[in-house]
Amino acid sequence: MSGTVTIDVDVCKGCELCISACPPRVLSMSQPVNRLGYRYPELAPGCTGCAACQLICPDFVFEVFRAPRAKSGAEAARAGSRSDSGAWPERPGPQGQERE
Amino acid sequence: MSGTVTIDVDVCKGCELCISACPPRVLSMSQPVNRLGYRYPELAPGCTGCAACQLICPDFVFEVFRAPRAKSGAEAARAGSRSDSGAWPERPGPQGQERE
Amino acid sequence: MSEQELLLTGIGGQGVQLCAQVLARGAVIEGKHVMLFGVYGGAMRGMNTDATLVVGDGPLLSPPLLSHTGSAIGMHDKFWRPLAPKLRDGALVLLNDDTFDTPVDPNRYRVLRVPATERASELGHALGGSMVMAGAYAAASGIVGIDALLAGMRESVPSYRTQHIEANERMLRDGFEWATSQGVPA
Amino acid sequence: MSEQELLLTGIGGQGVQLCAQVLARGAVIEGKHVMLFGVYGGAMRGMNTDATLVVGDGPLLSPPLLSHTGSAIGMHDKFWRPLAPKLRDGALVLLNDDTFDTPVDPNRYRVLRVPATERASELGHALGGSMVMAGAYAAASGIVGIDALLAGMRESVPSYRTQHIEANERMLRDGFEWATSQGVPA
Amino acid sequence: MTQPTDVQLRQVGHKLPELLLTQEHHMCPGCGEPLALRGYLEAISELGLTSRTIAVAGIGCYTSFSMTMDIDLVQALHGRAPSVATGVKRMRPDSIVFTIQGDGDMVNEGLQEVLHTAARGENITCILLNNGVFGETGGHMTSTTVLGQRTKSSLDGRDAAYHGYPILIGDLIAQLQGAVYVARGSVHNAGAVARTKRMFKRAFEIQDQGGGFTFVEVLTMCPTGWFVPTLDGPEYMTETLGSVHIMGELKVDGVVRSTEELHAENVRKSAEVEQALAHGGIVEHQE
Amino acid sequence: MTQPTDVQLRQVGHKLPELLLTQEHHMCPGCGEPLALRGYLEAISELGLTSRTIAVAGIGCYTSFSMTMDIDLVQALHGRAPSVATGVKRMRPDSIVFTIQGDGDMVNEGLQEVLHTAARGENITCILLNNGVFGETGGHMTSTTVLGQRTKSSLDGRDAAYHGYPILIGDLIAQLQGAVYVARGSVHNAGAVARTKRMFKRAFEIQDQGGGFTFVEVLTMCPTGWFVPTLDGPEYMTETLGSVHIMGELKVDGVVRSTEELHAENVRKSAEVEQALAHGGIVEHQE
Amino acid sequence: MRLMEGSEAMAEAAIAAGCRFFAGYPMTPFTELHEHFARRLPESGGVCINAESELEAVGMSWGALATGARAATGSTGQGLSLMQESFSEITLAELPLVIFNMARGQQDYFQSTRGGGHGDYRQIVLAPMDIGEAVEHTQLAFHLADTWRTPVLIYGDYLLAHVQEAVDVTPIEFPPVPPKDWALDGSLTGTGRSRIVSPLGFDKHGRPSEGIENHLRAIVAKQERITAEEVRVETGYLEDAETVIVAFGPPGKFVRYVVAALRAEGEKIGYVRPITLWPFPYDAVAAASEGADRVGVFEICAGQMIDDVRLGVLGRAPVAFIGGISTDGSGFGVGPLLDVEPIRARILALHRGEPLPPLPHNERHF
Amino acid sequence: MRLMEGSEAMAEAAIAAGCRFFAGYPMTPFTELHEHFARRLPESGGVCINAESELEAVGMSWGALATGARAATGSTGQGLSLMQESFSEITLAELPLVIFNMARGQQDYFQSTRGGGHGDYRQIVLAPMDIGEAVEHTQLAFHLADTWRTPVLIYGDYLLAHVQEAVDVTPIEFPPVPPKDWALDGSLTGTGRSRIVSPLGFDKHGRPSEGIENHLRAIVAKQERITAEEVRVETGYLEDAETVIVAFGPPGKFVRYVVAALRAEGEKIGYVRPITLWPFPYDAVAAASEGADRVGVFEICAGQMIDDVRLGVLGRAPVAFIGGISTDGSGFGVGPLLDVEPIRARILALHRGEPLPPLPHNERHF
Ligand SMILES: Cc1ncc(C[n+]2csc(CCOP(=O)(O)OP(=O)(O)O)c2C)c(N)n1
Ligand SMILES: Cc1ncc(C[n+]2csc(CCOP(=O)(O)OP(=O)(O)O)c2C)c(N)n1
Ligand code: SF4
Ligand code: SF4
Ligand code: SF4
Ligand code: SF4
Repeated sequence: MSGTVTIDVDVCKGCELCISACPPRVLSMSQPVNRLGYRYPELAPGCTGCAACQLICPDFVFEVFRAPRAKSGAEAARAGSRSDSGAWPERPGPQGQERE
Repeated sequence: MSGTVTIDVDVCKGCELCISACPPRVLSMSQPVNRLGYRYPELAPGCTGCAACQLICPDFVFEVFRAPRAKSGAEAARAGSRSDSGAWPERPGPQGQERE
Repeated sequence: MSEQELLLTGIGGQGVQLCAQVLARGAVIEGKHVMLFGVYGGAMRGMNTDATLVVGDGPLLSPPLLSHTGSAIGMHDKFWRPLAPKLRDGALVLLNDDTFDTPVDPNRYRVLRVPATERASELGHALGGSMVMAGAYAAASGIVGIDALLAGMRESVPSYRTQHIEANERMLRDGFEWATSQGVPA
Repeated sequence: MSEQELLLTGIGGQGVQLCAQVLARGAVIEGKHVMLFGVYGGAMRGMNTDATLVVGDGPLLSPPLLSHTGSAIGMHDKFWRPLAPKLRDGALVLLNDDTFDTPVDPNRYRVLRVPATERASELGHALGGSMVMAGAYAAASGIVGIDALLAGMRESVPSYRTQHIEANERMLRDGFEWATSQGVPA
Repeated sequence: MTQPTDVQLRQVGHKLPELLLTQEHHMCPGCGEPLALRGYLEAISELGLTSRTIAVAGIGCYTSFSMTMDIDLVQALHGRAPSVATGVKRMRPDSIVFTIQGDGDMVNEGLQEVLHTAARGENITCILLNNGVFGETGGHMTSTTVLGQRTKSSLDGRDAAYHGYPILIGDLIAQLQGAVYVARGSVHNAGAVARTKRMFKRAFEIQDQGGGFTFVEVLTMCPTGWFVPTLDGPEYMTETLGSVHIMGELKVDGVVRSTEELHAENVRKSAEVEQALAHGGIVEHQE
Repeated sequence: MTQPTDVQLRQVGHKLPELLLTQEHHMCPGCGEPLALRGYLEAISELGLTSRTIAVAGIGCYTSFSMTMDIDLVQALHGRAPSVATGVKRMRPDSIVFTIQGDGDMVNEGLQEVLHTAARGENITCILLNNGVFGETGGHMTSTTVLGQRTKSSLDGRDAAYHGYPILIGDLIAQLQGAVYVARGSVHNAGAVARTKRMFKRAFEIQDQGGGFTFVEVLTMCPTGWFVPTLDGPEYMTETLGSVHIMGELKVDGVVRSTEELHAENVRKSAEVEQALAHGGIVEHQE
Repeated sequence: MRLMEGSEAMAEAAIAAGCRFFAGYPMTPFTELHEHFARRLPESGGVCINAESELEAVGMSWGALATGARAATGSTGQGLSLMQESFSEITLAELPLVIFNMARGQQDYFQSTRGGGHGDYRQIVLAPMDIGEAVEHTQLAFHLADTWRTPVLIYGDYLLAHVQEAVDVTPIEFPPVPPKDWALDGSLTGTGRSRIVSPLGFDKHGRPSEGIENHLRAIVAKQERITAEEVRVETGYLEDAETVIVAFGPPGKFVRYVVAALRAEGEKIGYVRPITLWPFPYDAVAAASEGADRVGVFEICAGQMIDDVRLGVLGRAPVAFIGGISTDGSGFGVGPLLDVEPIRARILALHRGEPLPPLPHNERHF
Repeated sequence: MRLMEGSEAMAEAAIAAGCRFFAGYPMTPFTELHEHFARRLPESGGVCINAESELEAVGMSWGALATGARAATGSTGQGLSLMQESFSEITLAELPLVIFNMARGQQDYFQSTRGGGHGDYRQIVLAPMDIGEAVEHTQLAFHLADTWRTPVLIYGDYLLAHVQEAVDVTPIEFPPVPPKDWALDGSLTGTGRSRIVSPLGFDKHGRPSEGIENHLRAIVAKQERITAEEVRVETGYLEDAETVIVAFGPPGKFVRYVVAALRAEGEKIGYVRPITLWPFPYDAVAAASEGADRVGVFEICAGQMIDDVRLGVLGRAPVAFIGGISTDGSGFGVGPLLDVEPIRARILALHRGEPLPPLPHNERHF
């Protein structure tokens, strides 16, 4: 299973709940702060698209995408004007639960 | 066990709760009414002094007496200026629970 | 004054409120304007129970609590004392002969002593004195005719008491006839 | 007017309320009459936080919300606009040089640009700019001496933050000395 | 009334509880509330708590006893007695403080008062006189009226679909950790009256030892509100209220007892009482 | 924000619930209330109830969502939402009506409202956001604060002797006959959030079928009121609130489940979630 | 024409006016009104709830109102005091609540007219003097509430509740009321145009919110319009009146009766009977006092409306209180002062400049 | 002298006055007062309860009072509305409750002075303008409450709660208060002389009961004595004043400041600052208006005290309202009108017969 997320950094309030919620631990807090003065998460490679971050984020920062088949997600990584999406993970994973 | 009761007829409100509460069924309602216009209980012989009537009467009408030993209770029957006490029962009974 | 006032008094259990209801509903049936106010001591037997009734041909001006009354029904004299001064001179006063001992000046008022309880007992309803009284008052005062009175009674009896209708009817008629036979006191 | 007014403004997280507290408590320790009112946007970082302080030698007549002020501390210019018109001509205005960009007319007011955040950072406490500012204001305004100021700070720090006392002390002294060395602006 | 002169005759119980200032009251014929009253008043005197007891009364028919109980008393508003009692107890921690409320007062108007007070573990005793109606205002349905019970607002019996379900307040309070003793008595017969009095004693004793919140509910007849003859009150009550609000000690020493336990106990106690009555007496020894 | 263009990428869940008018809100960092919000908003859209849902909101931090939820809404006073919802439902029986209240609103100020409404079997859904504090006023103790929990009024943790015991409101409501479905969710991790959303769905479905009173409680973090770092919120919550207010479906189809059952289920569900996460996803299929 | 007690007539009138929801909690003399609603509303396609308390009753009505239904609640004294928070905020939420205040006497004038709750809100108060007027006022109340989107309170009492009269409840035709586009049915949920019914002055995100300050100012501005447009008053025998008596509600009917009788006897006495207590007929009182030598205020309480009378008279004539506290033993507010004789005596004493006779004492407990 | 916010100073003053019981429920700006009591009362041998709601808070205080303890409660707006039933009845029970009304602005004047609850009761209302006066009034409140056996309400606001000043809380010596022989301790239970603390006017069986009617009349008679004896007011610059401004509480302090400044500039303006809102200083207002050309009333609300001012002036001079609704975005009542400049402008406009400047608008939400 592989996936990626977009991170709407400007609405993040820096609570860090996503950091420990992320099973593969691919989120970590930034050094710079956003316009509200908070640090925000940044994505490292290895996202599985599990959406745990989306579910746990009180500020609705994450958009989550999943690649059903192994595939480069570079496009996705570039998508989203204000997003700070991390690198696209290489490993394919099993088809998870998801929804339209 | 034998006993008797005094009946303060003028405060009786005629609810008849005492009638069915009396185990030996020695209470029955009068024909005449009291100053409030209610019929009231009258005592027939056979009271055991069990105090059930006292406990169930919402208007605090009954004073209950018990003769620990078999004995004529004529005095008691006459006691109480406004009482309408019934005849003193003959049968002795076992020593019941009682209190000073 | 074209408004006729009635003050009723008695003790709980005598049917004073029913008596007032029957007269009031009877008058309504005859197209009269009616105002009725009952004051009673709740469930307690033996407590006072009063009612005031005003009947008129047009809209009523009189307020519901009467300072003075042109007529009265006394079912019992236990709570009569504070009410006595309210009688206007010449008031029509019907008293239940069996339970009303206090004297009421027959020179000042038009007093009619009705053997209401007695007649009701004879009809087999010891507690029906108030119906006899209602009939008697209707006849003596002329505020309502016997037909409307009976209809008013039927409306007044709650659904779970319909078995009493017939007896009530007999007592109302009895009182009405008795009073008619007596003539209105002067 | 023998009552000296101070208006403080900044954004949440900058320590504006603590700055006001330290000055106020310092003045009380020196026996002054003091009135302090803080207005802040709650827990939200980045929201406005203001305070007003009045210090006098006798009982204060001034109400707690200031229409005009003889001095001001600007830690941040984000919410400065509505406050600017409150400055009296010749007011003493201390601005945090690092976060206050809006120009303030140095001809009309006695403006002192304090490199508060910068100096605090040099002392190892990037968030301690408000303490440097308090020290500087005390020196520039003369409302409280350094000893009372330090004592006021010690009273202001809550029990679970006592570890900060020493650092605060260093920053207060630093600001006080820096301002003294600058001289009060004319 | 003078005492019989024969020394051989022994008085059983008291005609009138010591802590009543008068025999007369304006409760309806067949009302169960004076029976509960006897129970708690005698419990207080018999436990020797008389000179340090303070009562707080709610608003309902029982309010008229506020004037006739020989007890230092605060008259509270409808529903508010538990909070008032809390204030009293906090300022008089050595007193025995208890409330008297009806189901309308406690389970309708003031439901959250008693629950909060119980949860807080306030060291007072709350007494509920539960007849399933607002007696005072004419017999309307309350939050404890059981399904099928007749009231002025449910002349054909309470219907769940239309009126909702009753609240079993004793059971609810028993769930709260702050409540240490919860009992439900009844006054449908002499045995129940005697048993209820023991519950009052238990509750007051616990309070006296600083044990925490205690609660005694008593099912009482209200023939007026139920529109039944006074004579039928007890039976109507056991068939309606009594079959849903199960009598017994619902929680003892902080442990909740099951309905099965209670049922079994009730059967046993009834048998005992009948036997005692057959043997001529149920009034307890003075403790 | 534009969607990625690669058709191979599939969006998982929604960044923002459809029924929110804006992304921004003024809740504190790390607050759990927006997580519950996501749950019930998504439940409504996914069940297709959108065009006939009416909400009633209480007063607490969540009140700011009254303005940002795209739902026809009545703003109630502090504590009064269940009665207001009752009035709404009675006049709009075909609507889905639900309340949002905090523990301060529901279990303090308005405790009797929710209990009476549940006992009445009102066909509405009451939602409780339970953080054990009055968040809005600065983090004071409420009636659900558990022993040992830190609040502004109990900086050393709630002490039974001084502050009394917490009320386990879900458990209490489950005791009422009028309540048919009672569940307690939590938002301490992603799995709990997903599970809580299923509870909301269950409750709304039952209401839609006219099933009766349904209740979903959600344990939510309030790092501000607890004086803990945002990061520690979930763990602090499971250790305090979560260990006393046990998560799970407390009453299903009118049958109360035991704490043991719930515990066992919780262990099983946690394992499942961890596995699912390890396999890369927990967001459910749309139902 | 059917013999009905006032409570029944009011319930019938409410239903005739389209009231479809009622919630209440028993308290004398409000209880019977509630009973009549409980019997009649279900028959009329409405809902009546035996609320578990007054707080819950007013909350339920709030909810019903938010759906656009005509809804009412009510109580007596204590019960209404408990509802004050809600009354205040329902006014801010601009919901057309009708409140039946079946008071014990006239001691709740301040609470009703000044708002017993917090804030600057006022509610329209109608004070019928008898059943006929109560039937009219009840219908008017629903109309005014919808017209102004504001609560209307009907000030009744024990007499109004319990006196029986032969009445006809004929529906009154009123001009149309503004459409209730604010009423909630869930249909706009999810459309981006969802609605909010709130006392707080905030609209949904994305629509301009007035904010609290403007909202409060707008409510007050509306109240000023009501003050200008909705005053109702009855006056009688004012031409050449030397003494003017002001009284409202059923006691006002007694006063009217007494004044008519005194006029018939040639005494130059007139009366003003405020029908709306808020807005108060200050102008009528001012006009009445213009040529008068004295103004007397009769209330069955310690004197509350007298403040408003003084504000109307504003020094033009001396204002004297001729009412007083008077009640039966149960506190239901039906005491010996509420009687033609003592009222007559007090009015005459005032008129003749004699000292007022002492207040009669209640001797009977009922 | 210690720097304290008003809330803390009031709690300290209450404890200095012997207050030993407090119960409350959080609500801004009342919350901090409660917090200070919660911290300080246990240290002082008292009890402070975090009541679960306002209704419960006032009930608890009622109980504490019945034992003879000095006890208080309080809240804000909505919370106080919920307590109105109890306030009314506590007055009838003659218990010396002290109430801290930490209001949002001055919109609760009617509720405080007319009794928001049912009935004819009034409570003494003290309106401190700043912390120094609050410290004094808090102590006075307990004294007056015990002296008259009646509730005393302190009308505070957000400013009073949150402004910090250097203060000394020195206990004030008052004359002795009547012994509390009515206070309950259980000791008379069973003696035949047990006591009852009740609002209903009934004593224990066997003792003469006044009954409801007499009891209500006695309460009103007491209130009349309070009216005669307890009026407190501050006036300034009234000699030769052409314009008189009336204002109370913290806004009164602003007005005082502005009037002083205007006098310094030669404007003939004076002020009346009611210190007791009930009993209201009608006489002082009447005297002040005697020679004046106009009276202005400044309140932070839609205008409520103006009724009392008009009742005092009674036509002697025109009375104009120069206050208004003004609040921050949270509705705490601290709006842009509460500022020296706009107040000055409004007073001057009135003084010069010019139209009032428009009310400033709140632009910031805090
Ligand atoms: C706030 C308030 N609401 C309503 C009432 C009217 N009221 C008086 S007693 C009563 C009912 C009492 O019922 P309950 O407590 O069950 O006692 P019971 O009369 O059955 O003994 C009510 C509703 C009141 N006094 N106060
Ligand atoms: C009658 C009343 N009392 C008090 C308040 C003040 N108040 C506003 S929100 C709140 C607490 C809310 O707590 P909770 O419902 O638990 O929600 P949270 O803020 O924790 O989300 C209080 C006490 C009020 N608005 N109304
Ligand atoms: S004491 Fe017992 S036996 Fe005697 S009358 Fe009473 S109930 Fe009957
Ligand atoms: S129980 Fe008491 S009141 Fe009832 S009939 Fe018997 S004696 Fe009379
Ligand atoms: S109404 Fe019911 S509870 Fe009240 S006195 Fe009568 S029987 Fe007892
Ligand atoms: S105070 Fe608590 S509940 Fe409120 S927004 Fe902040 S974290 Fe959330």
